[in-house]
Amino acid sequence: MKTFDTAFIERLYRSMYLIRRVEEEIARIYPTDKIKSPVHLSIGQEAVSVGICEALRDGDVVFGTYRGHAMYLAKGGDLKKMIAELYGKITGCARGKGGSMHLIDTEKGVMGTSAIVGTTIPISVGYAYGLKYNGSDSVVVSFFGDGAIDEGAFHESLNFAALKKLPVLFVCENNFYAIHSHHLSRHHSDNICERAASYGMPAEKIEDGDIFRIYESAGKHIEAIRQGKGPVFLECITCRWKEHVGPNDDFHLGYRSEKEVACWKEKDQLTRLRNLLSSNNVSVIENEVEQEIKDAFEFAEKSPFPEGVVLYEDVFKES
Amino acid sequence: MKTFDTAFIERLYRSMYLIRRVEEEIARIYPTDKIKSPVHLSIGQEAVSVGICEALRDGDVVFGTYRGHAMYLAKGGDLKKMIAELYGKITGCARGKGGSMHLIDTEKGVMGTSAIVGTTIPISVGYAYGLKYNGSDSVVVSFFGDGAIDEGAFHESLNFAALKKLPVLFVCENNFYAIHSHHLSRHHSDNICERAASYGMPAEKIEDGDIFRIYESAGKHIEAIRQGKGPVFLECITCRWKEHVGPNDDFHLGYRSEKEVACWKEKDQLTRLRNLLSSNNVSVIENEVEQEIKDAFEFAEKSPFPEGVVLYEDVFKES
Amino acid sequence: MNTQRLLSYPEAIREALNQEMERDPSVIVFGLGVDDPKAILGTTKGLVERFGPHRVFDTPLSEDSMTGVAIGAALAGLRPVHVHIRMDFMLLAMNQIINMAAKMRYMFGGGDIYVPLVIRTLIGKSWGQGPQHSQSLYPLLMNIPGLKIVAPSTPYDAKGCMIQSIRDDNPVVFIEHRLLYYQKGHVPEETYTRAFGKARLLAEGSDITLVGISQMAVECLRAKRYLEEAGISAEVIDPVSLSPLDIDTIASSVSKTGRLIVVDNAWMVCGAGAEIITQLIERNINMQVHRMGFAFVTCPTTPTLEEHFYPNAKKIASRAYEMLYPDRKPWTPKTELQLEEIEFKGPF
Amino acid sequence: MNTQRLLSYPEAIREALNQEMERDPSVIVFGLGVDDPKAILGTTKGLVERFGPHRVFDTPLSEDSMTGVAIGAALAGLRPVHVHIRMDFMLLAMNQIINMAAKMRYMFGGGDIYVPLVIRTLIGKSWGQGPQHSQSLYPLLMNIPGLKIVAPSTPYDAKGCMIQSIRDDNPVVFIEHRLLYYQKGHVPEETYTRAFGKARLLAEGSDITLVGISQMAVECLRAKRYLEEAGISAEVIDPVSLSPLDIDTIASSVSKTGRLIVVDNAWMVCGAGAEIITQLIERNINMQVHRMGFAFVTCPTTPTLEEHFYPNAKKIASRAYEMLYPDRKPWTPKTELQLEEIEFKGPF
Ligand SMILES: Cc1ncc(C[n+]2csc(CCOP(=O)(O)OP(=O)(O)O)c2C)c(N)n1
Ligand SMILES: Cc1ncc(C[n+]2csc(CCOP(=O)(O)OP(=O)(O)O)c2C)c(N)n1
Ligand SMILES: [Mg+2]
Ligand SMILES: [Mg+2]
Repeated sequence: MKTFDTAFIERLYRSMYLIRRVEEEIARIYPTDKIKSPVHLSIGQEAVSVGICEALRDGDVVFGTYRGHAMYLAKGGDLKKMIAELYGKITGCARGKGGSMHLIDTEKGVMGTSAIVGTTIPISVGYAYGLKYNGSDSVVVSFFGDGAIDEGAFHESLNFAALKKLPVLFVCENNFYAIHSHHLSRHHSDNICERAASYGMPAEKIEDGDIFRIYESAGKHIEAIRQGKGPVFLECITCRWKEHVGPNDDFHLGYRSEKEVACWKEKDQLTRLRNLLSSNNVSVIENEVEQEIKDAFEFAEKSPFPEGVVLYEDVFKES
Repeated sequence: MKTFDTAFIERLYRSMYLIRRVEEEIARIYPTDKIKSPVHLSIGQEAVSVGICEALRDGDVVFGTYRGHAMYLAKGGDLKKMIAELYGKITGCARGKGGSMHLIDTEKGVMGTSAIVGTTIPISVGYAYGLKYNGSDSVVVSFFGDGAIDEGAFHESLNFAALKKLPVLFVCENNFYAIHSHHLSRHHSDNICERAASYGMPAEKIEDGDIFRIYESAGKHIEAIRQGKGPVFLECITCRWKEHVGPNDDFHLGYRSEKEVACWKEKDQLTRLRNLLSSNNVSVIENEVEQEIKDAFEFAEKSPFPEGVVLYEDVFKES
Repeated sequence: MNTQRLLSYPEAIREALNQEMERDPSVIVFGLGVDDPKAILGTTKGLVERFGPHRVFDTPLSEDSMTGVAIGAALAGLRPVHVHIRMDFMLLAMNQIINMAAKMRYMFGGGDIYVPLVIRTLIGKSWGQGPQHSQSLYPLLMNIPGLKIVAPSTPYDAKGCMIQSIRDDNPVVFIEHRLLYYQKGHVPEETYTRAFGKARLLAEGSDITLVGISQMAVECLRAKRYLEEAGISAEVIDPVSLSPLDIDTIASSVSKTGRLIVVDNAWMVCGAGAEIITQLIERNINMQVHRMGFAFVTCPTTPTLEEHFYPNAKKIASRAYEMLYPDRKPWTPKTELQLEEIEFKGPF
Repeated sequence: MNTQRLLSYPEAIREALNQEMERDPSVIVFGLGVDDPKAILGTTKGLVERFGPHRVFDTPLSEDSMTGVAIGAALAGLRPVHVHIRMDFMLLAMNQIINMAAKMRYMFGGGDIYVPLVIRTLIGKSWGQGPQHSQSLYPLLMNIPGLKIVAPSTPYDAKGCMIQSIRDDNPVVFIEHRLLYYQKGHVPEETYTRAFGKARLLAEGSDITLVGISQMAVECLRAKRYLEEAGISAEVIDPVSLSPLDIDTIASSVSKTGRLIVVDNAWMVCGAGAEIITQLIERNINMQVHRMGFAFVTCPTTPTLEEHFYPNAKKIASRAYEMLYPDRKPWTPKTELQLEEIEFKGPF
């Protein structure tokens, strides 16, 4: 692997730290009932979003799932608006209508997350059609979990993207579980890349969660996609540390072992990055981020809830 | 290829001849408006249904599509009831309610055909689940066209069948067209078997339409399936001679060439089988079949249409 | 404006598509068969030759995801027209239509998220289509906020609604009945839009209001002619826009006539007829009502049963007669009208 | 029969599943999460341990095809219970439900083709679920012939309807509202069936009829208590069975009270309320009517908007008051009822 300069590592660390700490704060505050929707935490999975979004540039867009905090923040989504959204406030990125599962920041290219598994995959593909149609060299990244592989939409979307050679990077964040169901209780074998490749696109699997590897691999694929070579599939093995939904651990449920998660905690990319930086740099970043988080929660706290009349707004766009 | 005895070749020939001639009669009569639903003729594709159904035994079942005449007859479906069904008569296999696209003969294991592409694939899989659940060693054959490959249901169904090792043979009758769309205008490449195999099942492609090869291959797979080895995928390349729907040729439309079809007409399996039999045997068979067909059309002709009250029947089964 | 030019219903749609594609390069048309020799019963004929395969294309058989693709393309600034040659196939697309297209703007709090998408879908009785090729599922969509739904019956409205649908910044479901394809009517050559939420008074009358949805508007016009035989004057309304629904026009007609038959082009349970009647009741309109629609069974294939399954002009006329003269013995029209003389050609 | 035993709604369902699986080895239960630690909010708890993984199993996320699998298994002689933890996900299964399950018997002309299938689906408002996890789509299914639909509100009816659904030889959609899971009621230990097409008179009254669907039946019972404060006597009916619908019970109540509020647990356009009102009008029942239901927008996540989105007991009570006293100034109940005292426990 090539060596990366400090400024870059700092950027990665800042993004990783921001996501981790925001979600820890969400988990901490959750029991107070200030957060007004269920939360699906990305803690443990941040490196996928961060590694990939760092390889993107302005104009590129991402689509994702209800487990979307990491993607939203990694792509530069507005933190204040996100926390306000979780608080159900009118200042939220969806004016309180979406909650944690429906984050959006079109200015930053976060084109939305959805609570129905698999739904944003074809939408990403359609967006990529629009980009290609308009002669843009921007790229779409479509994030989804391993659960989405089961859905017909996965199959149909990859087929169409390959057929039309569309500028889309499919990213499967494979944490091996859909809620409590293991991938192998839903599939004959663990060969997602083989399937993806059969649609007519390169498919790569990154097993170890190494953020630099994710970044480099994504960068390489995105470059090819930008050049019009068509879609690519990237499977990133990862691990959800917390329960499927909510702020807690879930080892007591017994569907997976603590050990399974422990070995991912050992190679936590946040710690790894921290160790690559001087403690001075680390504290500067952490202090800034902590302030940012504090401000965001205060902003959310102080913002008003939407008035009743807002209920009837935003159904249609008036021309 | 091993040699087959005459009785077997006669059986194949009888079945092939019956289907061909029935459909020719349908095409001939169609303009009179006696047939009360659109017809999707199998002419040219008969060898797939016949080769495979000959390898089945009582208790095995088949599901298929609106292009289902060949499958229905090859599996032993009642000819009179089929023609009466096309005539919209109360004596039809679906009491006139289904028409050509909805054939059924549960006694013979023809479990139904559907006009929505892909719909019978998961239903076949569910039936196979039921067979396995009940400890039966019967087998389900799920027939569908290449168009069904595009649908999410294909993906979901193969995945589940492989996961649960269900006794089902998937048969894709690949005539390369979905109405007027060529397979390659709908897919990046022509690699259906590669996709099927990625779900975790053996997949075989028979390119030449050879009825003996189809029979032998199906037999081998069905035997394995019966032994509990799980699903198998069989792709049979074939050719629809007539237009997508209706009794005519369609070369004037320009979406495919006459040559494409001509090379399949040259290797017509009906002619091939005829040439393997003595002319005496051939006439005996043909005479019998012609009589059967004549009887069936007469039966249909003479049968009454359903009375108005029948409209309200068959919505629910009363317990 | 030359209102005398006659076009058929499919010609009106084709003209609208041509004109809008010409005007706005962001309009694209796709769906199974749009570029094939049959060209969706002629409505997309010539489009691919004129605008190229990046703007007009066939798709894999993937209704669910192609709807998602349409939504994504719309988000990226295109104006996709996604075509389903039969509404039955749209059942595969309900997830994307209802969970995504209808909700995206709302669930993302408005702003610059909107989905300018047209879903063109054909319905309708035609010979021997049977259970799975005959459904008319607009009541399912009417239940959903965030969708606009139109089902024009005249070539004039077809063109105007198509142009409006394409220019509208929201998901619009555009419903075309196959039997309407035989309709001809006055259609201006110029582009024009037809506002949604506005019903069409097709013919005036004083004794009874007949509201017919999609092709049933034509059956109602025919029924009106039949009823003249019995000295009954029927007013005929085509709602055109099912969501939003123009209840005002229907209400003022019924206030005048005191009698209403709603003829649905679909099953009636939780249908448009029930909705219309309930909205009138909510306005305390005093009236006699009746609704007609498909028999509440799966559509059979054989014509002897199909005949009983669908409403038609004669059944509507008899029913109207019975409403006016409940004590007389039942009546059915004796004359057989020539269809040509009944179609309503405008100008509007 | 010990009618005094109290069970919660989910316990009643679990008992029904246990008893039917015990009785009939052809009953199987599957769907996302049925065998996981949460066990569909407890309703499938212990089933896999007791009956084994061939009878109780989790599935891939493949709603469309798993519905097809259920149909196929039903054709092969099993009695599958397919579970969706949220009705929103069923939009992916509409093709198999409507094009196949609902039609197969009819389109194959009856005989030995039938589809004994139960689709269990949870609906409902619960905290912060938002646009895609809150939908209650039964009006879409009510429009379709060939399906039976039940949405019981009491534990007693939940058990009886579940057993009936499993024994029924046709596709049944069984709808459970999450908030009903807090309900307790008298449930006999023995197995019993609850006939479809029969509404439940939950409470008698003389001034107004309140019809509440699914959890709205509970809100109507609460509203009845509130209305006592204002001296108004409300009759409360739970239709239980939405398809077929027992209009007789509702009609005789409304004939008595002359006033009706239908409270839908869904959007109202082309909804159950419209259907009920229209059927009453078709019977020439003289009445004042009003319908309530979800606001006609996508369900928002934040509680301040959710509050306005859903009907509830107080809104129903105010509305009833207004119907009785249109000239008085609006009234809302002042007392805050303890919920426990309001739930209706039977015995039936
Ligand atoms: C179509 C659909 N089916 C079922 C669900 C219920 N559900 C919510 S999350 C989830 C698991 C998804 O797993 P995965 O895609 O691997 O994402 P992860 O939660 O692991 O990030 C399921 C089944 C849903 N939201 N949408
Ligand atoms: C879900 C669905 N989409 C579209 C159609 C319209 N349609 C009918 S037949 C057909 C082509 C199917 O092709 P294939 O599966 O290859 O079967 P073939 O006609 O070649 O036997 C299409 C697109 C349909 N019936 N169902
Ligand atoms: Mg996962
Ligand atoms: Mg084909």
